[in-house]
Amino acid sequence: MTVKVRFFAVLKSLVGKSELSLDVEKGISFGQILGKLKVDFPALDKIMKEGKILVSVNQDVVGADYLLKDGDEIAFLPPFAGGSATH
Amino acid sequence: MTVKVRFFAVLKSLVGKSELSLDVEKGISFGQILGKLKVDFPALDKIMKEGKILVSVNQDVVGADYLLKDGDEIAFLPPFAGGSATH
Amino acid sequence: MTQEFIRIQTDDFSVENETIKLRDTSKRIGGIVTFLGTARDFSKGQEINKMDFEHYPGMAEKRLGEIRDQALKDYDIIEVTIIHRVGEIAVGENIVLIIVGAEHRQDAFRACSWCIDELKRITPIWKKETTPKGVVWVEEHP
Amino acid sequence: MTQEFIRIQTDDFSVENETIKLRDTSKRIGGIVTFLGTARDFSKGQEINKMDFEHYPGMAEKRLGEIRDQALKDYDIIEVTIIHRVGEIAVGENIVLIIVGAEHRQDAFRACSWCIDELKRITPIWKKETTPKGVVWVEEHP
Repeated sequence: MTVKVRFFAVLKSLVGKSELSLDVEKGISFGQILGKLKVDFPALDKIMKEGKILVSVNQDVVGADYLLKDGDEIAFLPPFAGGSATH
Repeated sequence: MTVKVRFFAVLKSLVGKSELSLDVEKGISFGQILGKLKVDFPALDKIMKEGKILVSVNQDVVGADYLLKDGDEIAFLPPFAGGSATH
Repeated sequence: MTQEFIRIQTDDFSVENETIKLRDTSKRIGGIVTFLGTARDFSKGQEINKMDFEHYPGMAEKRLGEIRDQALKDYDIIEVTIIHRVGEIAVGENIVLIIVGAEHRQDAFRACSWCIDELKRITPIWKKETTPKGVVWVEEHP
Repeated sequence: MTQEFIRIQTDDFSVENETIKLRDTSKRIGGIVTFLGTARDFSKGQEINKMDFEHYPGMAEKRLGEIRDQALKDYDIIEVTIIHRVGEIAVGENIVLIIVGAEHRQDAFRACSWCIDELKRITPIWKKETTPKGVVWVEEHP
């Protein structure tokens, strides 16, 4: 089955692409695919160790044991900065 | 000398006029003229006893011993209600 | 300068124009907080047909100017606009506009809220409401 | 309904039109509090030439809708508009608009302030700043 992976903002240039399609075996968990992506993209592994990246599945937060379905969309989201220049 | 007296909002109808010119002797104090106006206008005396009327001289707050000058403007101001319908 | 940002007028105001005018006074402005007061169709359970605002000319403008000056002194903000309409105002129409521009939004929120509280407290403006039962001068408690 | 009051768009918005649209949803609205975020010309001491905002389409709109729903539930308010621009934004231009209409102003102030805090916290929108020294993705801390 195929899942889509998206990278936003600074991650696009760190990883070198904004999205990719991944062929994975049925029954793979969110935790497993995260591990796989960290191996494929060491820059991703490094920035995630700094602990500021949120990873969503189908635009929601899921646990590591979530079992992926065909067509699921995983997204790597750096810290948000919407809402103007003020802080 | 002459001083001007102004009435605003609900006071206009209570007193029956919005302004009047008063000929007074030189050296009269704000407190004395207030006493005189309360005699002339019993409705004013009554509403002021309820304690909600502000009286300004030349658009400022003055003490009872303030000595009036020719051309001074005394104004009777009921409770304010600017700033929309919200509270 | 003050004249432009402090006004009492019978005409309606444009929220857009006033906001842009304030925004363009400084490129440092990052947050603008606005309070717009509008005429509601009921008050204390009474249906309202229209409102009439009266002010003490000169004194009312002076008070609004004092509020603007005090806000600029007490809060970390860049500019303040205060406009109050007087005369007859129909239900749904604009009554008062306060705009505060600041670098940071918290100061703008605090200052704007303070300005409308202070306007109600010290500005000689009065409101007459016309309801199906008659005409009444309103006493509002902030 | 929600669609009309929650938007992410590249075009600028009209503060006036959005305010009137919200005001006219209910004659019970007596106080409208607006937050307008605009592009400043410096940030952390750095001069800025332009900003680019990127969002996660679908998820960002969903989050704004959730913020609106939560505000309508938690505060005594009548309507909420949230609009955020994306794409290239020049210094001085509008970025984000939040409008809250309520019967009473205190609730409108509180809800509006909460909405912009929450927007910054949970909405997947990112900002790239172009300065004379280069391009940088900004991390802002609410």
